[in-house]
Amino acid sequence: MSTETRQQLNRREFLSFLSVGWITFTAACAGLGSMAFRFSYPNVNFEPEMEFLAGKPEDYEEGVDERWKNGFGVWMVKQEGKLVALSNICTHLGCIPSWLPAELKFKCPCHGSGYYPSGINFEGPAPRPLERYAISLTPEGLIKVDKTKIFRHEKGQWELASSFLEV
Amino acid sequence: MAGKGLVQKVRDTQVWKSIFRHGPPDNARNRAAVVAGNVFLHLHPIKLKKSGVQLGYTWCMGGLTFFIFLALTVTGVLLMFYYRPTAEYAYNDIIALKEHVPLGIMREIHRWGAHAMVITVWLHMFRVFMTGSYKPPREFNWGVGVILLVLTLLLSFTGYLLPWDQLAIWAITVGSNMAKATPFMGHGGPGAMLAQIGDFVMVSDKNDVRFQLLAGRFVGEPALLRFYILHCVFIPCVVGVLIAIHFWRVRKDGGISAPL
Amino acid sequence: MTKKHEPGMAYDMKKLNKVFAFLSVIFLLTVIWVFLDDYMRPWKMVQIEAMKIKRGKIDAKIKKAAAAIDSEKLSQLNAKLEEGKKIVASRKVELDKISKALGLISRDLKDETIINGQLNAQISALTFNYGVAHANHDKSAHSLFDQMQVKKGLFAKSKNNLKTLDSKKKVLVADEKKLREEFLSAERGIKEILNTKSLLTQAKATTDIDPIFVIRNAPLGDFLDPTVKIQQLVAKNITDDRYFQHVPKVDRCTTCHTFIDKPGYEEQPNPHKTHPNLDIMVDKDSPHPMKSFGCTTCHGGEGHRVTDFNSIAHTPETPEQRAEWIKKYNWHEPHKVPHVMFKKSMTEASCVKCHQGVEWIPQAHVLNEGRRNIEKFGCYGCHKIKGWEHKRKPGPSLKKIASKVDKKFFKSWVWDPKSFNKHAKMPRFFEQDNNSSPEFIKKNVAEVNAIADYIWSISSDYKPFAKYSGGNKKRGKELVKDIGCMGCHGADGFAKESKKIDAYAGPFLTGIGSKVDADWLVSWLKKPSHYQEDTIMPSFRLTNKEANDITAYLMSLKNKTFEKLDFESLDESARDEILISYFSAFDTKEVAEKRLSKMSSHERTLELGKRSIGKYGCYSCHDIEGFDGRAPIGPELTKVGSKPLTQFGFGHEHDVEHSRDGWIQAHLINPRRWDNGVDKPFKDLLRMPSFGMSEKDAKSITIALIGQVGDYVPLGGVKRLNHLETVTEKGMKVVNKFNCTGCHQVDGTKGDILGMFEDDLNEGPPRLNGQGHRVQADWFYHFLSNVYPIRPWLKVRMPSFNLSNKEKNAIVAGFQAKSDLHTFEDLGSQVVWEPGERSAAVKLFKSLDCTSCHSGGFTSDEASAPNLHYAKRRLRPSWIKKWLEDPQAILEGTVMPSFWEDGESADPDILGGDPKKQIDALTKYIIEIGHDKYSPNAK
Amino acid sequence: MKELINWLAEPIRSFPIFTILFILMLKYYKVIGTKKFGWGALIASIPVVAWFAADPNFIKIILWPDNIPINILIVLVSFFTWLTLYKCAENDNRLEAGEVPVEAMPENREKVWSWPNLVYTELFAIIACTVFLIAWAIIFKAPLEEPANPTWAPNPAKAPWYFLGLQEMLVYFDPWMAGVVLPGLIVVGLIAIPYIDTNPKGNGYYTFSERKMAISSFLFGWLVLWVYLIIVGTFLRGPNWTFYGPFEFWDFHKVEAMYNINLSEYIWIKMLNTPMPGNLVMREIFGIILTIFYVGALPVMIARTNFGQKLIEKSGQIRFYIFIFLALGMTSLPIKMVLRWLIDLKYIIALPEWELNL
Repeated sequence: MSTETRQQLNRREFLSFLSVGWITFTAACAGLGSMAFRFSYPNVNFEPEMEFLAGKPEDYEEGVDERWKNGFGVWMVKQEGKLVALSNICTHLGCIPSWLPAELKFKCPCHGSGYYPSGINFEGPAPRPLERYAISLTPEGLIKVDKTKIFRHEKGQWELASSFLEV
Repeated sequence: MAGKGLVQKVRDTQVWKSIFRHGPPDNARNRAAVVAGNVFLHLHPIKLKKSGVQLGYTWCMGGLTFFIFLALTVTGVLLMFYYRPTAEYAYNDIIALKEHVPLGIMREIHRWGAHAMVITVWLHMFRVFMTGSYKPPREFNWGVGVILLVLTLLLSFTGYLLPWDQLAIWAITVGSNMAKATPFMGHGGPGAMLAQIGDFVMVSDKNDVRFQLLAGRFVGEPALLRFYILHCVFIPCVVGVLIAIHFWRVRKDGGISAPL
Repeated sequence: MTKKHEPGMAYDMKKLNKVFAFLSVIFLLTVIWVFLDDYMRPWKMVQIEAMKIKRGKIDAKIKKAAAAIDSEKLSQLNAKLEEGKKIVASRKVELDKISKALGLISRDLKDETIINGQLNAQISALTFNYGVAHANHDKSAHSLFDQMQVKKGLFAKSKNNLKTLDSKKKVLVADEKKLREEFLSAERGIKEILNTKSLLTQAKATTDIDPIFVIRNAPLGDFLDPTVKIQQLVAKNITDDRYFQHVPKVDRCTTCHTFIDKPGYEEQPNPHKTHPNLDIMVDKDSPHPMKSFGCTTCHGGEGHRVTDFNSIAHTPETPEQRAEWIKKYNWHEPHKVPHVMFKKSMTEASCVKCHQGVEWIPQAHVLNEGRRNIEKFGCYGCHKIKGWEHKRKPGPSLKKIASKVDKKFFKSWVWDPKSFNKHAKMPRFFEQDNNSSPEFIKKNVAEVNAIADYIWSISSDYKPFAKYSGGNKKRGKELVKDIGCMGCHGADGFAKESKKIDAYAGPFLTGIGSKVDADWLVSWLKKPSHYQEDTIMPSFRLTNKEANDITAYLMSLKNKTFEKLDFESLDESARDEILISYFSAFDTKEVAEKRLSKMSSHERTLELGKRSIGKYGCYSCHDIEGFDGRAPIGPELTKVGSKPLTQFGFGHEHDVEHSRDGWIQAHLINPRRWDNGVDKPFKDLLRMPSFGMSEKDAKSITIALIGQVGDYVPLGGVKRLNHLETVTEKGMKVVNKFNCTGCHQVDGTKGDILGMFEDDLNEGPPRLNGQGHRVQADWFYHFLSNVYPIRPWLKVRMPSFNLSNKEKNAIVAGFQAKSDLHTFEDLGSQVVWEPGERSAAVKLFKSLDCTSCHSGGFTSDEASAPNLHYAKRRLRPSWIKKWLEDPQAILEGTVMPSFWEDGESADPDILGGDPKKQIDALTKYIIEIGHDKYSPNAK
Repeated sequence: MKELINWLAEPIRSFPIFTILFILMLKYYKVIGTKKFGWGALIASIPVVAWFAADPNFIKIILWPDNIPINILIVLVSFFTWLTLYKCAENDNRLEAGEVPVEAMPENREKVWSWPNLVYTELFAIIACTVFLIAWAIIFKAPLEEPANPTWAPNPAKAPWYFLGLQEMLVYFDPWMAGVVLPGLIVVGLIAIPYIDTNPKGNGYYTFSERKMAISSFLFGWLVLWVYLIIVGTFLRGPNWTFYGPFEFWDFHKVEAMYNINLSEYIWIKMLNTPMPGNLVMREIFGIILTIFYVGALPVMIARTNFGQKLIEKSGQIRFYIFIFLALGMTSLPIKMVLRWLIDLKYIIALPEWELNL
């Protein structure tokens, strides 16, 4: 064996051990890093429930339904084949409007903002329509309302799929 | 005469000599020894160009930033004795500092100091830029400085939540909602909806960067704890390390800048 | 050969690289290990198992749903759908036109919306500016106002445009729908038919183990949104005691007990089983929904832990289960755990935590039994238990005992009460495991003698006020049977022996002749309170003759064997020895002996008697002069369920289960067993007497006791009684104290005496179902003080109880509250007749022949129903109506006939045959004819 | 007069004014950078400040404890800006005269002992700073509002003052731009400065004439885009983030006539008068083209100009493109501001469906 080939062999050997060392070392360090990353996502949390099951679509009649207003702060509104979960917080200063069935509108008692059943503002100081919450159907056929996801009309989000339920 | 004799006597004791290896700094040798022989002072060079000590030139903003950082560390550690980062107690503990804790003014000093540090660090950057001190060989140190500036803002920002009042949670809510909009990594940011397989939303409010930051979907008690740890332990440690690098590089890159 | 290194190198670089590579590989493997270690959790497998079970269920449902689909109709609809498609396709031109028009409209709408929005914004700003200007009397206000008006005009116009466009759009959309109707209706139909199945199929998809499932639940990837995850319930109103603080209870049991609240999994083995009795527990509509009560609130255990089967502190019910668990789950005795889970059969113990201040807890059968047993055995006499503090002492007063029994009887009784009376409640102190050696027996005999002497020395004089003058034994026995003595007492030869816990509220009478003398008994029977003021024994208003007859009978009930027993007399040396041990507690033996020597023999005996009463705690159950206010002898049991296990002395009893309930149960059955194998001086022996308890009794008491925990439940979590419930509870406490239920049936609970009237319940004591509604409060109160026979045909007698005013009120109010009634009701005593109503009522009264039974005051026939003349002040009109309507609904088996069965009138001619009118009229009539008197004897 | 100032303070006017003042400042820095001007400005500002402070609305917002740092910032920034200009002017005059900068004068290059020269200087600064902090802490209490209430948001809900520049950007950009991309660009841009700026002059001494380009772009970003926006965000934004002049009462009900329209709506409906295409990309195609032009084509076009050629010559292609890209990022803000003010433009690209609004 010539010295040259021996040197080459050595070099190959040298490279392989060193590279195995560095590669595994880097991988292990990355693993430790991801440990810290995964650690930062808790497995359970104690946040209040922002989702609730709101019965079946058949339970709702055309118009505004107030059964979830107390407790969850949601109006279920069925109109033109769409069921939506409307927030009951006035977009003006955060008061709670009331539903006036005779006049077919939501009226905020604080500063008189008025909204159509659709949630669109039409009178008073309210700057924008009421917000919608995400609504979907569970496999069991129940309506699930998720208050963590908000859909705003003025942002064009009322066209998005989970802002309403076809019924 | 007697006084002088006494001072001299003290200076001659073994204890004194074991601590201070040099005589009074009134001659060249001792002036060098003071700086070189003291762990704190030896951050400085033994001699430097005259321009480096002129306030009109340096504004002393970097030094003040470091000093305020130290002051904040001390006051911050003291405040930790009275402060519990829980939703039940945080606010009451701040009230306690305000109302009955002896020298609770520590909180004011800490808070205003934090603001002052933001200002001094900005002005420090302003000065360094104006004197062109980021130019070679100091490019790297400028980068370290920029990161320190960002960390200063983050330190202040994380501390903002701790009083647990309206000001705190809404400022942090506004701030952390930005994280929600991070492209691809926040559920309200562009690209988040691309990461979706069937019904399975991969980037949602339960797992995006904001959740990681707040340990929750909104600013709640876990966020308070997380910000507390970031504020008191994590970021200060990083800042400490970076400050060491920053100072070391100032010395290695030729001291306070001056015309070449 | 030594290796050559490069100059300046201590090691060969190649070697360093090899070591580096080796260490790095190990490092990497360790990191992988740590991830896997964190990832592998036993509950994950349980949840996957649950998924499979659920999948099986859904599959079955899908099959059912598929079978339910009408395939014929479906194929028809499919054909229609195809057809519809074609039809719609043929209308392409029209549809295109519409969609184009729609596009234009949407453009115009958008345009108009923008204009409208701009105007709206301008108007809002102008309105504000105008308002500010106007308020500040600014000159610009006027021009601002004009501008605003102009804009408002434009806005109104634009709004109108919007509405027009909108309605146009609606028309177009409707048109489009109409054009597509054939297709759409078929589609709808198909969707409707397949709806159930498709929903189920979707549900099934959630149990798929597919790549998405794997990604979501992969190590490290499971931060995204895992489907296999820890489930938890946070009970805000129930806390765990962390000693510095109470923290809301967190239960994660549902992580493994997946279907606990879902009906349909009853047949699954645990942990996948549905909880039994969802109507009262767990279900969200039950009184104890899982979400607000958690699991460990009742079951105990460490509900927040999920590491493995053991961390929760599951407790096996039986040794077999224990063996099974050890095999299956590697189960081990929980240690260093604050709350071990209750055994399954002992879960009822927890009810007490929240249901406080009530006698019985609905549906907690074993627990109630335990609480009844505590009451029966009088545990609360010697042990303070919160909630039982103000009960009567369980035993009779001994203040006048010398005049009731003779000393020999007393001693033999104390030595072994059961030898006299098998139902004796007095427990046995002597000849137990730890005091049966001859030496101890001798000392015990000395103690009993001394106790008797002491009691006799302080017993106050009592002279019976009546003299026994001889009577008829047979008649006496008849009376005892008829007037209702057996409501509280028992005796051989009467009704079957009771198995009920609270039977024999009074003593068992067999042998009574050997216990008391005839004179005492006659006076006692005639007026029990003469001997003991606060007795619960009522007076039956007996005539002298009756009392003598009963006495004659009772005195014939002798216990000959007991009479023959002789009690050993006091051994003076034993007495002195015991006394010396008392005296030398603080002094030297010499001093003690000196002190003893100064006392006469009689003094010594009395001293020992007094000390022995204190030692055995006789005063805890009996009133004894001079011991009033002494603390009870036993340890307090209020928080015994939280007493650390280490504080229970198990002695050398290794076969007793090492748990709280194991100890308590063993202790109740044989309280002295802990002294076994321990050498103790006489004075330090365990003193808890033996109650001769069965295992069942002991277990029920154990359950009631281990529920006595120190946990504090916040107000929001405890069962708070409403006003009516509180009043009911107060009343029922009195009812229980006087054992009313010994005779009467009160809404479900009934006494054994009714067993004697099995043939005809109407011959027995009246049943008090709905009593609170039946009678007027005033009358009830009056009746309790002045009993009179309402039902003259009954032989059984309502006795006169020695009730305080407060107690009477409590009973009356309690019954009222039980019937959901408040104190005031319009009793309708002023009768106002409708025209013609009265004559109809009279007619009805006659035609229904009411007086044939209710003859009192109408005919001289023997009455078999209460006198109607006293109904006015006794019954509530609303109850009368209810009663008339359907007596059987109120009292099953009553002889009162139903005249308006199934809402049909018996006499269609009166008042148009309207049952309601007839009943009203009759009620008014009954009130009208009523006397304004509580009872025949009242003024 | 107050109304005039209120009116002028509105960003639509104050931003151009501020920009013009900034340009004037750089142009006449030698005039400004004199002691005479400094004293003059200081003396002149006293009555102005006094007059401002006499207004109850103004003094209220100025003395709100959390705004104190910004007052200090304004004072310090003004002073130090003047100081740099003074130093620059001094050195530039010397350089023009063929002399060395002050810092390079032999007497300033002389080496001196750290002890006591530097150590004492630092000590004095520290003492002064400590005194200042303690006094500040005594005079102004740290703010503490009602306890945290997640169900009720104060209006306005403001971020800490040093982020108010970013929050002000939110008026013009969506959060992903204003809160993530632009701040990211700022940090990256700052770090990149030493690598882009290859001008060897002006290292270690104040000078404007030798590094006009670097200083003017930095100062524009620092003074106009950062400090100015913070001032606006702090002092001039009230409830609902509505603009309030310095002398204006924060009336909750104030409404601005603001109705913004997307570029796509402008083009499809207002200009082409056709329905908007259903396809999202088609709908926003103009905005997309414009954006691609701005970040893709514009740098190339600038590279072709004389100015670009010169820069490339000096620093090379890569540096040039990075610089231009960062500069365009910086200018995107004023561009968007101007578009908003001029044509009520809401989004250039409006894709709320993808959360991608620009």
